This record gives sequence, structure tokens and C-alpha cells, in this order.
Amino acid sequence: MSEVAIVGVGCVGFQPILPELSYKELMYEAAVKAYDDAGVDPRKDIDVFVTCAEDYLEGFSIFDEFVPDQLGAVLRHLFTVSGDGLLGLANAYMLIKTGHFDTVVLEAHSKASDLLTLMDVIAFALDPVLNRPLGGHPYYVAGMEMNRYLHDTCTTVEQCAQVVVKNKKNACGNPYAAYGANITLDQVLCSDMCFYPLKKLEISTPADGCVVMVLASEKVAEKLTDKPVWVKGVGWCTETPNLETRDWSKAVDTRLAAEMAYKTAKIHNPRKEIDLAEVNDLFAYKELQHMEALKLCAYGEAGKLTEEGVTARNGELPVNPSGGLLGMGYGLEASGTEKLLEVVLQLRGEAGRRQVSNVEVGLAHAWRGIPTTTGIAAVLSNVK
Amino acid sequence: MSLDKITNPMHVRHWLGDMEADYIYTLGVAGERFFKEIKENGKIMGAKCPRCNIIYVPPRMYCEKCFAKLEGWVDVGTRGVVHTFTVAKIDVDGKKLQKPEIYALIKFEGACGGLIHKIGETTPEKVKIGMKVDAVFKPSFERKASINDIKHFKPAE
Amino acid sequence: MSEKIKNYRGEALKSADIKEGRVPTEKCRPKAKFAWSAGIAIGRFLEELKKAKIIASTCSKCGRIMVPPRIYCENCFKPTDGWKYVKDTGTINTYSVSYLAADATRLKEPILVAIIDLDGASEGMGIIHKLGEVDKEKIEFGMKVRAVWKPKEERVGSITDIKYFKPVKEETP
Amino acid sequence: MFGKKRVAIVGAGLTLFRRRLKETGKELSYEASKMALDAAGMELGDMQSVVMGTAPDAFDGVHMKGEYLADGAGAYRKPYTRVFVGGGTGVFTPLAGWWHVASGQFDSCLVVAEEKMSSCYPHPQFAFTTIFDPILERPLGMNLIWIFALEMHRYMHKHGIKKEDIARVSVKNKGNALDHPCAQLGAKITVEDVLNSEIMAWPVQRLDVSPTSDGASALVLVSEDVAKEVTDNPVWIDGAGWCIDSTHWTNRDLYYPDYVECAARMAYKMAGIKNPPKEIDVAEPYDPFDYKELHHMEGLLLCKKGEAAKLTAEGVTQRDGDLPINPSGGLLGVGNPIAAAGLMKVCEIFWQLRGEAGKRQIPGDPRTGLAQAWGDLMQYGSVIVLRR
Repeated sequence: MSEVAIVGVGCVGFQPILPELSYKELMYEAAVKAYDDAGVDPRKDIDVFVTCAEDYLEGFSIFDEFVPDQLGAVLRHLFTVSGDGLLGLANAYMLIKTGHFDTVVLEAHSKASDLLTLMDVIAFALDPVLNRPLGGHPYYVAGMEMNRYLHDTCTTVEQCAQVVVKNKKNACGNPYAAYGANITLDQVLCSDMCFYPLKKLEISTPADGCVVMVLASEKVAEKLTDKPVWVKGVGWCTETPNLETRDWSKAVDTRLAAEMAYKTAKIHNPRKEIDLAEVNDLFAYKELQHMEALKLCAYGEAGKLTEEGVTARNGELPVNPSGGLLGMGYGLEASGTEKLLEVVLQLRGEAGRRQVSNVEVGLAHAWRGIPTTTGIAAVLSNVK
Repeated sequence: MSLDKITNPMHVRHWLGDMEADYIYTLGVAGERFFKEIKENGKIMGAKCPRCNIIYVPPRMYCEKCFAKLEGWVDVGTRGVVHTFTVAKIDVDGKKLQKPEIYALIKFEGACGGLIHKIGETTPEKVKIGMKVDAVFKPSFERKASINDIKHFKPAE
Repeated sequence: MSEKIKNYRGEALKSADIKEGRVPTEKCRPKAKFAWSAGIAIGRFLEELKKAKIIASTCSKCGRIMVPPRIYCENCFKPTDGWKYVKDTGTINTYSVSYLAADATRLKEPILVAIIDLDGASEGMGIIHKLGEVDKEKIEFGMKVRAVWKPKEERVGSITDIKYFKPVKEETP
Repeated sequence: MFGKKRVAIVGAGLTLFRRRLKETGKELSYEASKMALDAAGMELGDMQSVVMGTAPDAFDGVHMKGEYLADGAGAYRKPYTRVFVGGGTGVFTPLAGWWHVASGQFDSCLVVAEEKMSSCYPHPQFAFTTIFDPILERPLGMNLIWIFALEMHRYMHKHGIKKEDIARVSVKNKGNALDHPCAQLGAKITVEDVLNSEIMAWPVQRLDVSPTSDGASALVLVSEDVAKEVTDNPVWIDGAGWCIDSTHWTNRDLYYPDYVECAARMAYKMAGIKNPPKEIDVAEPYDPFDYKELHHMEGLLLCKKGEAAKLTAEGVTQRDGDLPINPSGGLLGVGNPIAAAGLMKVCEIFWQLRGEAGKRQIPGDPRTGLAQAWGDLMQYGSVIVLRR
């Protein structure tokens, strides 16, 4: 089976709002950059196009209707994954692995600013009979999860707040980040309590942006670029949509996704073998919970490591050097591709002043947010 | 890159619209029976998986783990334990709530799962993980076979 | 399958079961409101409609004049590099006589709807719109039509600034 | 296909298709999945991955409904993906299942499609209005039927086809559906009945149209090695094709579906099919409207452009004809829970090739079959080629 590589990336955003571009124009501009980076002509060089979107986040039904033109995919082979961009990566990876396709384009974007009632839409994802009739802001689910997580692991609120300080600081060095800031632990701890024990500054703010990537089989990748980033393994998993029976303390989906990705990538000791990790941090505590599920540390240990600076950009295990979702902005279904973008740039040595030294293996992780239990993990490397 | 860009902020234009329609949801085969028990008898039921030997609350038609069809139903009582909770201070529009809402997952003895619901008749400071709570039902004439037939859970005496 | 399976699952309900409350249900109307960015191409298109003009974008590589306009030529995958007004006249590519409103309620007076290939745009570049001032029996494929614009003060920069298209009486060369 | 992995279908499941069912979408997904597993003689635990296909969230009335349906589709703690290409989803879903297995990533994949259109109340028509461009089309008060009426009219005009030529499709499919145990609208009707039915948006009349429905369907896909263990009678996925055309549907000539041809050519190339009308023994093209069956037969290169109506009139497309088309009864007869209806077509081909289609079984020991779905704004084609 052929190896699979990422051979081109393009990104526009992320910004709190990109009002001058329509979502189509936003996608076009990112696509042009990605094709330029990969040196491909989408009208003849690309076998399959994958777009990642959910209808209610866009404002119309059947999103792929409105996609082919701006990606160069007219009368070509395109489809939608109703999921995070990293889930799109998983499908692109499998397509190439079949041996029938050599080049796949992956697209994911957020035009969150088009959506005036994001929280109402998220509430519309709750079970219509069992949960939704209770009403309220859907992020109460995150408050409940954080509470149980802190209870079971003895992680402290200070440790969670430290994630925000670190990620917003990292974002200052990232031109793709919308919400970089130099803030103190006290500022986080004193921000409004929204869903006890979850505070306002611990919640990622939506942002507009788009990431397009070009993937290729070994044979094609080596022709196109001398800096391929290899996809060594992808794993994805849905625990259960039922709030009543899910695990409230551990991110089981992410653990199973990671196990699958590590198995394919032959990673036996993630903590040692992974040089940097981009981990979903939609809420600050999620970075800690996800680090544990990804086996980057023991259960309950992530808070301590964060406090000790191990996960800082210059630490022993840099986590979210991009600034994460807290720093870059919550890119809806592009959240996973924000992570992927950073890992690719880091592995290519193109991360500017964010560059982590001596990186060979990177991990990108996504979670689909409230109310889901779907996690995706991908292991990438600049060495075949 | 496109050759023209919008550089004049007055030329930025938005189009308003919505994706709103009316929906009606059947409760399903298991849901209908579950909510009928709540409505008519004030009972919270679970459904037992004969293969995995677990009791699902709320009851389902099938076991999500092994896909067995669930037919045996059991009463799990109306007293449960707070597995986790939160105190929501803002509403869905982000506005501060006059009175914060306490949301919790309430688990029942011997059962897998539980009910997501609100906690009432107490103050946020008094709610703890592991505390026992009782279901408070609406008066039977007000019940409609809905999760809101339970008004809330309150701390057990 | 067919022969082996005796019992296909599913419990059918009648609309009356719901209407008359024999089957319990839960109701909801989501709040899903949007302010879509019109963007460069459609933003300009709407502005021109307000002036009672229809604008297209052009691609110098394939020479197409495209309406509604876009900032990229989807065939060449190049940025479009020009703007061009097209006429507010065109020919009927296809049409329908609809007794259905948007919500599927039945209409006594039908809505006449057509795809109109606009004059001055590349061949086959149609837009969807309504027809007016015409007998439904007399509509024909290839019929020449012209936009009937709302008065200036009522135009807001919307596709509905064109009230409808009506037949062109005299064929002007 | 040297060095490439083959994927087999070993079980199929289907619920009733009805205007309104009591079961939740999860429960419908479960019933279809369970039946498919039982038919394959396999357990949920044997399934290494799950793919869900379901059309707009605006039908079921749940945002991210793929996530919502996960447990009903058997995805508990499993790798799970939802793919979505409008009306093309039903046939596209097993294609996604195919690459899950053909990639070597998994040995098995449960493929499930579900739709509960009755949640949108009082009529799913309202949800359909959200498929149009919000700025250029929705303000006109669009109704879904319009776009079909416009396309149908163009098709009739271009080829000089009359309504009665098209109505025969509806008569055939509703008749075929009388033999389908899950069918919603099986009926013995005449061409006159179609022509005398209510005019909705000329040339579309009531009996030209498939209904809205609730329902689910499922398939069990396995690798070659597993297939050998579990059945003597696998059906192979030998061709996968899909294609999308431009968003600007009013900029194209609607009389012919280029995107279906492009998808078909992709699938035929993979399956090594050179002469489709000769090599395909049975086909289930997408028929949400009667003219669509004809339109799609042409796009699938099963006949020449403009010739499908003639073949239908000659009886070629009847179950006992030379090229049986929609022996299931299609969407016109069995019903149209969008994604589930597309997958129902794949189930039908599976049963036909195994000789298990009961009263619907076509004669002549079919070996190669095809199912196709259409979707989006006159824009999407998905095609699967199956072989015994």
C-alpha cells in the first residue's frame, strides 16, 4: 500500500470575522494558495475532493451544492464529510490507500460570522426528546463534564486557567491566529463564571477561516515536493451520542481514536515519540483531558505538566504551539484542520517564530464539540 | 487571488435569512412507553439488556453495545445520585440569568445512564457530586409525556 | 431476504394520530438566523440590480461572460478579470406553470417560473426568475422576454428588484 | 484491479417505508442495521467501522444528525463517518463503506442510511426550500418541484417526448412495488391516471412524483477474506463512481445529466465495463420523478440520448424485459426517504444478484447490476456497480 503525504497547504484567516468575503470566496482564496503550494492544477491533477461541513452551520441544506466551483471541482469527484476536517483527512487517506486514487484535496472552513445564533444551533443538536426540552445554553454540557473531570482527577481550576494563558500567548506568534493575547492567570480566574466551574476566558471564541490541503500518494508526492509531510496513521471514534451513557470524566472517543492512529503509525510510547501535539482545546479543561486520552501523560497528570511548563512551546512536550482554538479561534468544522495546518508547518520547519526545534513526529487531534463524543487523531511525520 | 477586493467598508454587504421550520418528534417505540410510565404512574423505568446484563436509563429499544433487542423493563425508582452538575449563569443568548440554573446527570442505583435534568429547591452552593436527589413530578393533570413532566430533582431528605 | 424475512419493522402512523394527540410528541422550532456575507461578486451584483442593471464577470482565458458573476472562472480555475453589463432581455430556456407555493400550499393562480438565458451573456447563461403579463398558455420555449423592474425607490439590491420578466412584443433587431 | 482489494456485500436490511413512522431515526437505523447483520449471520461486534448516510438535517430536525444517529447505526465506540451528497447520498454511502474496506484499514463496515422526513411539520417541503441559494434563489419563494418541472420540461422539449411516454415509468414502478414488502405506494395505475392527476407544477403532476417518507436501510460490507468465511454467495462492489457539476445549475442545459455520465464512466472504468447496455443485467437508476428514470438511463449510457422513453414503451425496462429497470418499484413505488431510498436500490441489486428478490426476482440469472442516485441542484451523480 502506498504511503500518503500532505503536499500542499493553504489557509485564509483565522479572523474574528471576514466580512468582505463570501464563504465561497473564502474557500477559493485558500484553495488557490494550497494549489500553488502543491504545484497542481485542480482542473486536471486532482482525483477526489473532500469538503467538510454541517448544513446548519452554513445556513442552507446540502452544502456540497455550493462547493465545486470555487475548488476547481466542477464535473469532478467531490463529496461532503459531515464532520471535522480531520475526519475528512481520514477519508482522504483511505481513498489513496485503496490504490485507485493518487491525489485528494481536503477542504474545511468556518464562516461562523454568517451564523447569528450559533448556540441555538448547537442546542438543536441535542436529543429532541430527552435533552432539548430542558432548554438553556448548550454549553452546560461542558460545565458538567469539567466538573466531573476535576472531581475525578483532582486537576485544579488554576491548572485549567494556565492552559488559556499558554495558548493565548502562543497565538501571539501565529499570523493565522485571531485571539492571541498576553494575559495573566488571575485574569482567567477572575473572568465571568459561565457554567460552573467553566469560566468565560476558558471557552474558545468562533472565528472565520478556511484551510485547504492537497494529499498525494507516495509516487506523486515525491514528484511534487521535497518537503512531504507523511500521514503515518489516522484514528477516529464516536463514543455515544447519548449524554446519559457517555463517560463524563474521560474522553473515551479520543483514547480509542489515538489507539487506532498509534497502531497504524507504530507509535508505542506517545510521550516519547511525539515531538509536538496539537490537541483540541475548545474549552481549556479539554486540552488536559485530551492529552490524557491521547496517552501523552497519565490520567490526571496533564494539569501538573501544564503548570510545570512541560507543554509550553519551549517545553519538553509542546502542546498547541499554534495557540490552539483558544488562541486561533474556534473554526467549527475547520477546527481539526487548524491543528493539522500547524503540525504540517512545524514538520516542514515553516512555523516562523513558533518553530519548535528538532521535530520529526507531530500529532493533530480534533473533537467535534458539544454535544458530541467524536474524536479524531492523526500522526504525521516529515520522515517516511 | 481574486483581482478585485472590497476595500471600502461601505461596500460590505450582508444578506439576512434563516433556516427555521416547525418540527414534531415522535418519542419512538421505547420513548413512548417510558414517558407514558412517567405521565401515568410517576415511574422512572429502565430497560434491561439480557446479554450485557445492564439496565439502560432512559430505556431504549436496543442495547447500544451489543444490539440486542431490549424487552424487559424494570422500575429504577425516583431517587438518584448526582453524577455531575453545573451551574449555568447565562442563557442561550449569552445574557446573565436572573436565577442560575443547575443542570445535572442523575444516575439510578444499578442502572447504566440516568437522566439529564435540573436541580431545584436548593441553592448552587449546596449541590455536590454524589448527593442523593428525588424526582419532583408535575401534578398528573399537567403531564404531557415529556421530560418536563419531571419538574426537577430536589435534594433527598 | 424477501422470502426469508416475514416481518419488516416499522409502525406506521396517520397524520390524524399526531393532529389529534393520540401519539405523544415533542415540538420545536429552532432559532437559526444568518447574515451571510454577500462577498465581492454577489455584493456587486446586488448593488447593480439596485441601479436596474445586470452585471456579469468575465474570464479572458475562456472568454465566457458569466452571470450571476463570480470572482473565479470555475472552468479555467482562474480569477475572473473583468466586469460586463449584460442586457435585461433574454430567451426562455425552459419554464413551468406552478400551482404550488414555497410551502406546498395550492394556488388558484399559478406562478410562472422560467430559466431565462440573458442576452449579452455567454450562451446558456440563465438565471431563474418569474414570468408576468403573459397568458400561461402562450409561453413558449425560445420566447423573448424583458425584465420588469420595480420602481427606483422600491429597489433594495435584491433579485426581487426585478418583478418578473414579460414577453417582448416586437422583435427588435 | 491488480493489487487492489475487493469488497463484498454479505447482508442487507430494510425497514418499512411510510409517510410517518413511530420509530425515532435512531430506532429505524437500528432495525435496518440489525436486519442486515442477521442476514449476514454476523454480530455488531464483528463490525470494525460504520458509515452513515442521511440527507439534510432539516428533515429530521436535528443539527449534526449523523452524530445523533450514531448509536442506532451501531457506531458505539467505533470509527464512524457520515457522508452527505444530497439525494446522491444513498448510493454514495456504500461507496464510502467500500473505501473503508478497500483501503485495508478495516475488514468490515456497516453501512446505514436513514431519513425521517416526517419530523418537519406539517410538510417536509419547507425544509426543501433551504436547499436553494439564500441570496439569489430563496427570495423568489422557490418550491422544490419547480426545478424538476424546469428540467423535465427542457428534457421533453429537447427530445420531443410526450407526457404519456414518461407516465409509463410511473405505471411500471408503482406496479413493481406491489411485490415489495416495504413499499409505501405500490399500485396498479394507468397512463391515464397519471395524466389526469393533479397538476403540481406543469409538466409535473401528482403521480409523476415519489412521496416523502420515513425509513432506513443498511448493508454489511466485508473484505474478501471475511466474505469467504461468512458466505458462499457474496456480491462484489466492482465499480464506484461519483461526480458533481457546477453550482450554477441555471447556466447549464438541463436536458442531459453530464454529471451522471461522468460518475458512470468512473464506475465502469473501475469495473472494466465497456458496453453498459450489454454488460449490465439489471439497474436501479434514481427515480424520484418518473422522467428522472429516463434521464438517468441516458446519463448512465444504458441507451442513447432521448431513447429511454422508447425503450420503456417497448417494455424493455420491465422485469421480464431485456434491461429490467427499477424492479424494486423504485422511489415512485417503494417510497422516498431520501438516503434510505438510495441505499434501498443497492439492497435490491444485492438481492437480485443473489436470486433472493422473491416475487420481484428478474429472470435470467443476473450477474452484473447497477444502482445510481442523483442529488443536489441538478448536479450530483453517484453510481455503484455490483457483481456476483
